[in-house]
Amino acid sequence: MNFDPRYSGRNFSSVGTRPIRPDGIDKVTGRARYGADFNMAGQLVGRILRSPHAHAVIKSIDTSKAEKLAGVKAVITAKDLPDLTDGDAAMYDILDNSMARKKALYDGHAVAAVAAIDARTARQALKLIEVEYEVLPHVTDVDEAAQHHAPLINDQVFTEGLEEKPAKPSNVTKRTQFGHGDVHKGFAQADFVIERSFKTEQTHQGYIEPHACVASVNPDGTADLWVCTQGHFVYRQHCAQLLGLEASKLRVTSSEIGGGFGGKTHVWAEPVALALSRKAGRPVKLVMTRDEVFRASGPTSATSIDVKIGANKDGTITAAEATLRYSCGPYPGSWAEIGAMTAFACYKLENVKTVGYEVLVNRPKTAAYRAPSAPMAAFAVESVVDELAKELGMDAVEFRIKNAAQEGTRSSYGPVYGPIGIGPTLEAVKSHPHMKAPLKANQGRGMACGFWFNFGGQTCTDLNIGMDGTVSLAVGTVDVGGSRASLSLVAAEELGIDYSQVKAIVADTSSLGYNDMTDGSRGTFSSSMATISAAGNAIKILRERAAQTWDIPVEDVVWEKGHAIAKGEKYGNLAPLSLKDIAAASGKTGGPIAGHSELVADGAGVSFATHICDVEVDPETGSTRVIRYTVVQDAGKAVHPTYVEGQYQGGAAQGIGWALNEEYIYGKDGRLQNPGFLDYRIPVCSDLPMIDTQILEIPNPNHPYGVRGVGETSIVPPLAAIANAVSNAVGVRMTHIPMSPPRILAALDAEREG
Amino acid sequence: MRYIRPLSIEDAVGELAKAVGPAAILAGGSDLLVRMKGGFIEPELIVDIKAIGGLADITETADGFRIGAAVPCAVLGENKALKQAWPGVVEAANLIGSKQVQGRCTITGNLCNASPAADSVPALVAAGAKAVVAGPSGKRTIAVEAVPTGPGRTSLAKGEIIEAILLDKRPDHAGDAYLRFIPRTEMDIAVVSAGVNLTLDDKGAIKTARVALGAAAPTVLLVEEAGQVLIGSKLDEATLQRLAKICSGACRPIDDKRGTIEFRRKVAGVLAQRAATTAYKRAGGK
Amino acid sequence: MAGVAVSTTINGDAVEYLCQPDETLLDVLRDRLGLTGAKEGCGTGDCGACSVIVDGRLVCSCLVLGAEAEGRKVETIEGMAHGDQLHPLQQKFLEHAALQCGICTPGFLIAAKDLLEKNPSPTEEEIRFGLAGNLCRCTGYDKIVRAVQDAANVMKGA
Amino acid sequence: MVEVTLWGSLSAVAGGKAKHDIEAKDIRELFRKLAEQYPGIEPWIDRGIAVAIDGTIYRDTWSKELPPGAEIFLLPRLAGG
Repeated sequence: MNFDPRYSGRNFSSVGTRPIRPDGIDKVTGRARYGADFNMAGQLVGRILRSPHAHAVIKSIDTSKAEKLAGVKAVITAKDLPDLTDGDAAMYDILDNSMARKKALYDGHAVAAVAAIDARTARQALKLIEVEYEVLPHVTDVDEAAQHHAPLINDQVFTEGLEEKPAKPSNVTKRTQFGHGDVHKGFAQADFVIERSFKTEQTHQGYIEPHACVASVNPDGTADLWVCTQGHFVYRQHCAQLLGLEASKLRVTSSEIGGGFGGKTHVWAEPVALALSRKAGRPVKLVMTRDEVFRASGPTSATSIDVKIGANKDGTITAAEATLRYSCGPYPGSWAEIGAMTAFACYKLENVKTVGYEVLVNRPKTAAYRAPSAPMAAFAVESVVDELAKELGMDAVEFRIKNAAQEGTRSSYGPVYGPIGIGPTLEAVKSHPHMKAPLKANQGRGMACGFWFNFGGQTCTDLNIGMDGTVSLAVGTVDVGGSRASLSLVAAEELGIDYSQVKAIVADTSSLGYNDMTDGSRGTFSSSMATISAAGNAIKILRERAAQTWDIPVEDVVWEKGHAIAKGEKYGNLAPLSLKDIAAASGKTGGPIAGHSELVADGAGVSFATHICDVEVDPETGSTRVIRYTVVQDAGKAVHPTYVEGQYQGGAAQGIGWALNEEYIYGKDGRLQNPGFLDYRIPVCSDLPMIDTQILEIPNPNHPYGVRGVGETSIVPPLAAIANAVSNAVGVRMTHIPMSPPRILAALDAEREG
Repeated sequence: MRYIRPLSIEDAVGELAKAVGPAAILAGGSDLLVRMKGGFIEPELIVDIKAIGGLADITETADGFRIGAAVPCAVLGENKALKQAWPGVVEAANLIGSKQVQGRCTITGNLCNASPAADSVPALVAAGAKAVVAGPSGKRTIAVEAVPTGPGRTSLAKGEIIEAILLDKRPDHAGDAYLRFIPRTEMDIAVVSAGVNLTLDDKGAIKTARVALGAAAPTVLLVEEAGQVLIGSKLDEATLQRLAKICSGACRPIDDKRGTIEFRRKVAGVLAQRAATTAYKRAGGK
Repeated sequence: MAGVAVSTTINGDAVEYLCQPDETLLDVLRDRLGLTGAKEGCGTGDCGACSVIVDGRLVCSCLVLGAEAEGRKVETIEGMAHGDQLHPLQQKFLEHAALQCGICTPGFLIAAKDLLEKNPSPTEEEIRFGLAGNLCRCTGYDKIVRAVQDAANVMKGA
Repeated sequence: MVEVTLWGSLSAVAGGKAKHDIEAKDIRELFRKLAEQYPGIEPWIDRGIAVAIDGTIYRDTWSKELPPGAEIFLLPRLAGG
């Protein structure tokens, strides 16, 4: 790979404009096809039987009655998904989560599945499956699960990362630690120390489209999977491995995706659909109900976090420490680890220490949710930072500016930062008119900062030039929020043609090389790099064809503004050849013209955001309304600014929901009480104000345009920004998210009673 | 399973009376279809009552208003006379679900679903509304609070259908109001709610008063003591305080996913005060 | 179980179908008639992704039985554009980037169309409350509200 | 020779030491030599280790050269949303 990813500070003609997205008309006319919008001939309906118990041994499953029901074509249990994971513990967990093998580990865990000629028959068949359970004690609370007397979820788990291997198994799977300096020394130097404990409840990504797929397995081992996913190549690898298929014979097509936010980075029902199809010998469509999405996909962690920060009188933080306990569901994960890495990433700290504990609970397997693990850590840290500023008598923004990380600062998770945007976002907030707007009674203003790493990863694109000079761009990252528009802009920019001449599509797994999951805000960052590279390769061919046409050396041909130009006075009479001209002649100059690229897009730029939020609290009911909201975030470079704004606004809205009302509520029986949009309360249109955005562009040195990711950071500050605003409005420090009306009213009453 | 759409109330009653398996009445379907989807009921017979003459109409009579059982709540909001006479009832009906749901749901269905948190029911109870019940042995008219007997249970016998809700004609100086508490601004089920209906004398003192609470007990709660405390007052601060205390005390709420006992008790009082204040203003009080 | 024969009008066209008594209008549209523009986000009337208009009333098609459509007029997203002429709301949703993943978009467009037909000059608050029955998880609603405001202005001028 | 810093938990399986001097020209060689010296690191490499070179995080480019004098920091390879 000869691709040079370094930032070049060039001027743009297409990048930075705001054209209409290429998939737009299909989406406003109802023609776009999502996971559940696809059908195959002879297709059956798949349905999954789920455990009603939070923790139970599966003693036996009798499927004979279901199999005899007219119209039932296949019934499967874990026996039909034999363990082919060959010691790969992470894959085994995925297998066990797809279909429980020995124990049901949470309310909603799949235990059997059927494929039948219609939904009614499939539903009836589920009722005929007899499962004998031995119900075990369960634990759903992260703090309770970490106690040594808690019911054990997996007796083979011994806490990793301790100095000595523990003698007894535990629900705590791993301890991780980050930091530098000496916090004891730092706290000793502090004039003020604030220490507090926080809890956040489990939330769900809440994408409006339930998981859906159509699976078709043929007797010769070839198979097709149509599915809504954030990573069809990863789904192919996982499904092929779990089903014993050859990866190249399993073609996975990514449908339009109706939201993911990290929740569609993981296979759930897809291996089940394939197993059903294999057994039935017919295609199977499997669509989760909303109830199943909540009970049995991958929500985020519930957490319990202790934070201690000390500062001296001049406002310099002398030490910062946090202990973070994150729930993982019933399988090991690394969620507290990410929380421990991100917690203090915004600050320049001499002495910092974070410790994370991963905790197993009888809840669904935790999956990524937009900057996973960072919002909870930021909530705890930014609440204490605000409180410390008050204690010091300093303005909350000034205090943060004084302690903000900058280029050359050693980050709290280890490496030294390059050019970063935390300082600029704080300066922008400081001078933002929102900070000076008047407030009324019971209203309060809060602000908070957030950090996310952003990722790159393996990426492959194909750029094909048609004979008419139009360009099709096939990418392998999934378009979750307008990336086909931004990548078309990149192709147009590189080739020097108009945006309207490019059409980007998401290619299936048989049409393009491997691409990593579209996660970590990597879609536009990675695929733009690959597109720039592919366009470069196509331009090389275009130049060769022009040279051939002119019969001159290719070294004398340059590519400028969509044209091949013969460079040098001796070629004065050669009129430039447009891309269209060269494409039209391509049949006689060597055939089709294309540019391919495969690369690892590494070097993603970290990103920071600072949010401002005004709330109004009804002191008689504890009801909180967000009345004004502003997002300031570093994009590196906004390729399509409108969709960048959209990411900022969407992340903020999800954070607002998380802060105020969203939570998984489990009963004493370990069953989820609110698996629906009625009682899992995501914000509705009338709950929110307009969400103002300000895009900063501090170039990432490792991307030709300076692009950083933009998708995730915006969900990190809202929890803390709202908690700080509530505190400023009514004088209570909320330490439990969500800050639902009963919690706020109870806190206000406690305050009033003194 | 059978779906029928009878044209007369007699046919509907007849079909329901002779149904062998579980039977369900379909008007707006916003509760029925959700329960069917969740597998909570599998009716053998669905009786769609929307084609029955008169059931889809609101009629103004000499005695007041007759709201057919199949009238969607959205239509209540579009009826100017009803809205003027009973603004509290109409605002309660227009709080149920979304615009989409209001295009289908009915106050009769809301009543018969027998949820303690039903939005329109406290407002109807405060308003002294009556239900016209048609059944195999003829028709009878009962107070709406006599319909729900517990969560999901009603006093209706097999074969009985509520065909209309009756609201009285309004005297001068009358006003009603309904308020509920929800965590969001829309789309939620009431955590707790209050309906207040007042009439005033010529001097602006409260002459009659009915106060009803929702989601505060297994069924809608008519708090007679709360009505009594309002009578004779001009809704001064002391009276409002007493009202809140009585309402909070009358609650027999539960802890659940939507709220706590303490929260419901406290907010029931707050909402009763606020609803009383609105009703008083609507009645012309100052 | 006896099927129900239904004659109805969908997007101006006479349509006949046979459905089961417990089948929803959404199931009929999607699975029997191939009109997959209406989406099932919840199946319980809480998300609005399946919004359609029946006899001039905005409803969730997941809360209507297929059998109930007999003799009615049903409007779906597939009938919103006139030939190649997009409805102003569709055009403004594109221009304002009022959609990201797009799964909620058909429901929002139908609900917004109903809103503007009943209230051609809504305030921001009226738009927000009028569209509260439609969940969007991507946009934070900002660009949706702006698109509806802009479309309302265009439609008033037309 | 480059100086490599391991994050807290990884140093536990590398003799309890956070800083290591290693003769390696690129990430591949670094991982190989670390694993030779501390076999306990191998499962961590299989699960994924990212390498920050002067603050830029590389997750998959094992051919990335390690410039002399650069700050090399090992981190867990993370999941995103």
